[in-house]
Amino acid sequence: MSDDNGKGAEKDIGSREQFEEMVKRLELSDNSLIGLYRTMCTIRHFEYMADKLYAAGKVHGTMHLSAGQEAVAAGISQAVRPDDYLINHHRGHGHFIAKGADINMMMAEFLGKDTGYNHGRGGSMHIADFQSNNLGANGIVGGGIPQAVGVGLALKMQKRKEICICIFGDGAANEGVFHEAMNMAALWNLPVLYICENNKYGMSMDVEHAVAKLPIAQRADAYGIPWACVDGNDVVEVYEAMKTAADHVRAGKGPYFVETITYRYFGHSKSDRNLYRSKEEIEDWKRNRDPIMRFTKHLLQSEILDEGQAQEIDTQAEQVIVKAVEYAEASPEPDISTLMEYVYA
Amino acid sequence: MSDDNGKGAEKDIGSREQFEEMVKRLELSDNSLIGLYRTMCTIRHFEYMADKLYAAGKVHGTMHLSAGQEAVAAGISQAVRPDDYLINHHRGHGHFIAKGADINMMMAEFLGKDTGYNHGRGGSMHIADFQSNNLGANGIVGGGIPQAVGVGLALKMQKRKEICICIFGDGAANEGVFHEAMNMAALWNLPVLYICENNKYGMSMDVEHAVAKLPIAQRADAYGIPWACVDGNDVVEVYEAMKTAADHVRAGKGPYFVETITYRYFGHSKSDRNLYRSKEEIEDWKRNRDPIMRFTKHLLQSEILDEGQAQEIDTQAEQVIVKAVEYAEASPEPDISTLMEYVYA
Amino acid sequence: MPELSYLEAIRQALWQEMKRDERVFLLGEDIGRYGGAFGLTHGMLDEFGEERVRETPISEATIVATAIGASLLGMRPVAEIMFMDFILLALDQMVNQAAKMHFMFGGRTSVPMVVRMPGGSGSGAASQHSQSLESVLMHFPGLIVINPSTPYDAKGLMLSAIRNPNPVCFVEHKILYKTKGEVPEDDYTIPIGVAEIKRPGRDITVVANNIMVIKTIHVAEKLSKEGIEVEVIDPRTLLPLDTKTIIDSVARTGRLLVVHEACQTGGWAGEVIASVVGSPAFDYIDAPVRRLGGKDIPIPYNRGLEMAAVPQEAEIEQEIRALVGGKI
Amino acid sequence: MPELSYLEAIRQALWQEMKRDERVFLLGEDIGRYGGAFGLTHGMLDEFGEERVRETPISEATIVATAIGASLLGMRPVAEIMFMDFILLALDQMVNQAAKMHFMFGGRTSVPMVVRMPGGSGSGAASQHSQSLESVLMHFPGLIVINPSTPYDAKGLMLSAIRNPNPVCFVEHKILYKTKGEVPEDDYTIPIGVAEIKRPGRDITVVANNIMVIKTIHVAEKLSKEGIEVEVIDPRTLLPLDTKTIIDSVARTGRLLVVHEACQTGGWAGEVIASVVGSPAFDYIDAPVRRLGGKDIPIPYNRGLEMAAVPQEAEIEQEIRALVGGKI
Ligand SMILES: Cc1ncc(C[n+]2csc(CCOP(=O)(O)OP(=O)(O)O)c2C)c(N)n1
Ligand SMILES: Cc1ncc(C[n+]2csc(CCOP(=O)(O)OP(=O)(O)O)c2C)c(N)n1
Ligand SMILES: [Mg+2]
Ligand SMILES: [Mg+2]
Repeated sequence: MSDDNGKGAEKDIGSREQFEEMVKRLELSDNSLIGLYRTMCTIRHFEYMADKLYAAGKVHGTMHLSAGQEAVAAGISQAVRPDDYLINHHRGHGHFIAKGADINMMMAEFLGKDTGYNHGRGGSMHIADFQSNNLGANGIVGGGIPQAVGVGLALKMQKRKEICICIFGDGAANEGVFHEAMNMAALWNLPVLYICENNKYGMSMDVEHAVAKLPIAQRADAYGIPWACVDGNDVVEVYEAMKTAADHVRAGKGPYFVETITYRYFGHSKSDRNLYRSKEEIEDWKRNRDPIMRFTKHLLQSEILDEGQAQEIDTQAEQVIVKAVEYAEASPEPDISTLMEYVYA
Repeated sequence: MSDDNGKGAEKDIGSREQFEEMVKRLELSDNSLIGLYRTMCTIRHFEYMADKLYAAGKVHGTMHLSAGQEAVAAGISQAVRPDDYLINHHRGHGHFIAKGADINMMMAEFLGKDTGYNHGRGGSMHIADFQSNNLGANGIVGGGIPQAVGVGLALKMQKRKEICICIFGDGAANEGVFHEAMNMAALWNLPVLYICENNKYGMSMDVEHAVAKLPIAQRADAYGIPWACVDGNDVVEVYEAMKTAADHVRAGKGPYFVETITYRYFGHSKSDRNLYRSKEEIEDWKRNRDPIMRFTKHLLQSEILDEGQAQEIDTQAEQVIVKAVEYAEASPEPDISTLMEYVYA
Repeated sequence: MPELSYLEAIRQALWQEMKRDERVFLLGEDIGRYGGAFGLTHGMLDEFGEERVRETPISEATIVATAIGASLLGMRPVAEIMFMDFILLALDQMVNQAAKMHFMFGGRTSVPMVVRMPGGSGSGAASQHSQSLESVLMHFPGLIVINPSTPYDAKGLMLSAIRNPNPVCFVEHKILYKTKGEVPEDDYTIPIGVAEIKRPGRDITVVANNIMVIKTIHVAEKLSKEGIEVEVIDPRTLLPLDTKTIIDSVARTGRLLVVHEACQTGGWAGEVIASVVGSPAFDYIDAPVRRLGGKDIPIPYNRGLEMAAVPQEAEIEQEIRALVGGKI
Repeated sequence: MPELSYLEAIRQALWQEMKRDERVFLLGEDIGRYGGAFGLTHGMLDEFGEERVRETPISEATIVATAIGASLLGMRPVAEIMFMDFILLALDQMVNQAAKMHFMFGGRTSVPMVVRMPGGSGSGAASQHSQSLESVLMHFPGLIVINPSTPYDAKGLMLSAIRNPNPVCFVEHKILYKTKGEVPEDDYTIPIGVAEIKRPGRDITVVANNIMVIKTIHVAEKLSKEGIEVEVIDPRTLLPLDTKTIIDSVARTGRLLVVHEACQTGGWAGEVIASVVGSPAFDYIDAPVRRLGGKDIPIPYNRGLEMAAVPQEAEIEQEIRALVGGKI
């Protein structure tokens, strides 16, 4: 784990009793909890590795890292079913890992290799895995929000049990399609779970300067859509909110909107100099609110894991990422002779 | 006046006392009241004449008539100042007349003549009169809503006293730009009065099937914008709401949103067969809720006008329209040699 | 063979395909009771119900996005954009999303959807309701752009469009809706990407789309009486464009004129001309290669101006005469 | 003369014009503290304040609409669309509104505004962040489309753009941002609608835009050593397009190649070619008239594929050699 673990967060995380009561109420087994932990570790390692690869000059394009936001991704995927559909946004690595994407293929795509999910055509911003109903990331902010209406509509017309999870950022909620989509999803009572991952900033604009009234989730009221706004750095709280929401949606009661408050550690993308936020703010989130650190404390406190076990899981997660890099680096580039492929189906 | 006046509306219009109390509270002089009446009569005659000209094959293009909605146009323009800016939508004749547009130039434009406001380039759907800060109608549903943000911004940057009035329909409120504009107008505290003229239908889709949660005006809550939803067929009620709203906006307190419930008598546009609504519904609105009929009753009851005077004003209004048709018909077509003009300024 | 209007032919294609394939459904504004702004879907609500003739709020971007999302799950949506001009509200979804998904996702998904959109001037609807935007759409690989000129083609191409696994822009012309022609009752398709020689001729090749095909054929019939034989080619699909048929024709006739209603500057005539003069057919060309597009102005409201803004038969005739007569 | 980068030259133009004319203001996403995605507006927030360097939510359609509304009241907004690809979200406002207002309203108003938008591939940003959409924009009368290739032109054209009473699409190229060139400190303008012969030559005319001008000049310098003299023309503004300079050149050289990064099909090369071969210059042309555009695919992420998707110097050289050598 990164070395910003374990300092001065006592006040925030709540007592052992509260945690155990919550876990019991939510019927979260030890296995599930350990799974959440493992997922978060894997995401964190993926993102730090991505940053390292970038710094080493091995990445041609851009990337949007989600370190700091791992609890959202993990909490969601624990609360929904593997065959539920996912429509994601540009900052998508974490959600894809949590949904069970093949890390090797993700890393290969990140390095633009032919063995990547998109045969090197997409890169970080367009990873998708149709076999697991992961409909992909989107480079257009907000672009997926209205597409989820179509996925929800198809699920309804096909009388299926799956639901559609649609994830986007705080900045995306200001695009016009947000409004059109909320209205139509509500009108047609579609099985769509909308999740706004509010990490406090768009590229550089803080949410207070971009959104006229907070929380963002209250906008759901305008369409009669139920909503919640939760601490996105508390994986169990995220899980609980997502479970409630997903159950509602799956029961045919129409869309639901959950906002998760979280924070990204890296800059917006490769070229960010972080001029718009203070070092202190970043440090505060890392030291006092880190989702992995908080959850680890609970797992240790409640004796679900001991330090050695926690360390081992983390090490295993790191190994998965290291192996993925080896796989990706050993993979071939797409052959230039295939340049004109995949334009038409 | 059209012959659907004066039947069976007793129950709706309220007592003489109530009316007089309201008028007094609002400091509406007899002259103002008579002005409102005259404006409504003029609009009604314009619209019936437009329909007649269309039926006679004298109109080449399309048109969107506002007969039945006159109280909204009249009420707004009484509540704002002549130099306030107006951004309008496709069903705009009434608002333009109320804002004081030259009826001759309007009619000439309607007939595509060179003497029209747009030199025959625009037609019914694009009438504008920049000299009176009337920034025009728009053929793109919702197209003007975000432009009002720019007008409001300019007014604010230029430290001016005028405000921007932006009118659109119930259907337009479902376009994405509605959301973007509300958010930005609220964020920047702009002097924009947004007015949704809810006439119950888009082209054919009734508002219950198009809007997830009613009233439409409640959507303003999502942006922290104050709002009201009023009877758009009661000109004094419209005036009151608009006055409150305009005063708020002019005081620098930011945008305001007013929805007016009203009804159009004619079909959506020239090709409408009214299959989506019943004859009875149309008749009910005409007989029992007509804005001119209701207001006339009050004026007579409160002895602001007698029958003869009311009739005379109506006849004068009709004459204005008849003269405008004469003017327009006598006007030249644009010269074909000017075809390539006005593309670049 | 039964006579149907262009509008009826498209309706028949939609109707028959909805009967045949339950994955097909319609969505758009006012397509139910109203039957769409031009009445094209009239009667379909009663036949297929609200689920499959799905009326939407006025939200063009989300109409197209809904079609995308549904197609990713195996549906076959046919969306209507009431006037082609409004596709500009949905171009991010059409171009940044639908057109690129198959490629961007490495061929692992596809987006089988059709977006119908009537374009063109002639109805007095002015600048925002009269554009011909097909030239814009054909600039985007991944899209298919279909643009029929006759009822027969309209039906056969619509059936091909719905069955095609790619996103299709199906561009109709509002003034053609009432034109009649023979249309077989049965199921037939017209291949995408194949032009048709609507009229053979030896003296000049004229390539035209939608309503300009009809106008050019009129002119060709007139000129034929004087012994000038005009070959009229209708690309039918603009993307992919059947350049071979065009180039072969020009190699025979030695002269080329391209006619379209879209604004001339940046219009698709440039594409045709560049394809021809960049090919070996260049050696066979006897005269300047010309185009006659719409005037470079927004479409005006006034009837006389509106007519003057787009090519009319007299101008087409004049251009052909000048080219054939060696006067250009 | 001081050396500035293309990016700095544009910043200097904005800066100087904001000093000179208080009606000018900037609006767009992340243009304040962040300085815009490419740092172009860096430092301007501190100099001009939040009012005139106005950061917006992520709402492209309303960014353009806000510019329209403000310009109607006499302001001179300069909006930034972070990547040109996103103009597709705002094309209704750009095309159905801004481009048509002067005409549709009978000449009684005007819309003096500039929308800056960096396009082009080369940064590994993949299909939705790498397009060259200038060919689309030039199809709309009422718009002005500017597309500079050098720092000098960028500054002079930006000053012209802001002072022009019409809506201007100012198309930048993200890979050019770092290229350097001499840029006078003082106020100068470059006329809109005037092409420049960047390099004279007798053997062939090559018309290219933005980054392709730079690549073509490299190739021309190389070929010059072998005695092949390439005339390189940079239209600088695509709409209005200076066809006269191009036609005059082709009449001299007898050969034409058009090079652009935008997808070849439907790209603006067609416009240039149609203008030339429809003119009397046709008689002077000795060889097929060719174009070299981007491949008809979305821009791929992988570096090798991305490079292969757009014209590189080797291909430009090859095309020129073939045309001059009579091999096409
Ligand atoms: C339509 C569009 N506008 C702008 C951008 C540039 N951009 C990419 S990410 C981003 C910020 C998005 O913020 P948010 O939705 O909060 O997601 P986050 O990056 O914070 O996860 C911006 C402005 C884009 N990709 N697409
Ligand atoms: C963007 C766009 N979509 C669709 C249309 C076609 N259209 C014109 S008016 C209209 C209905 C508008 O309804 P509403 O906003 O309620 O105004 P009303 O006509 O009822 O006054 C429609 C769908 C259009 N002109 N522009
Ligand atoms: Mg964010
Ligand atoms: Mg309405």
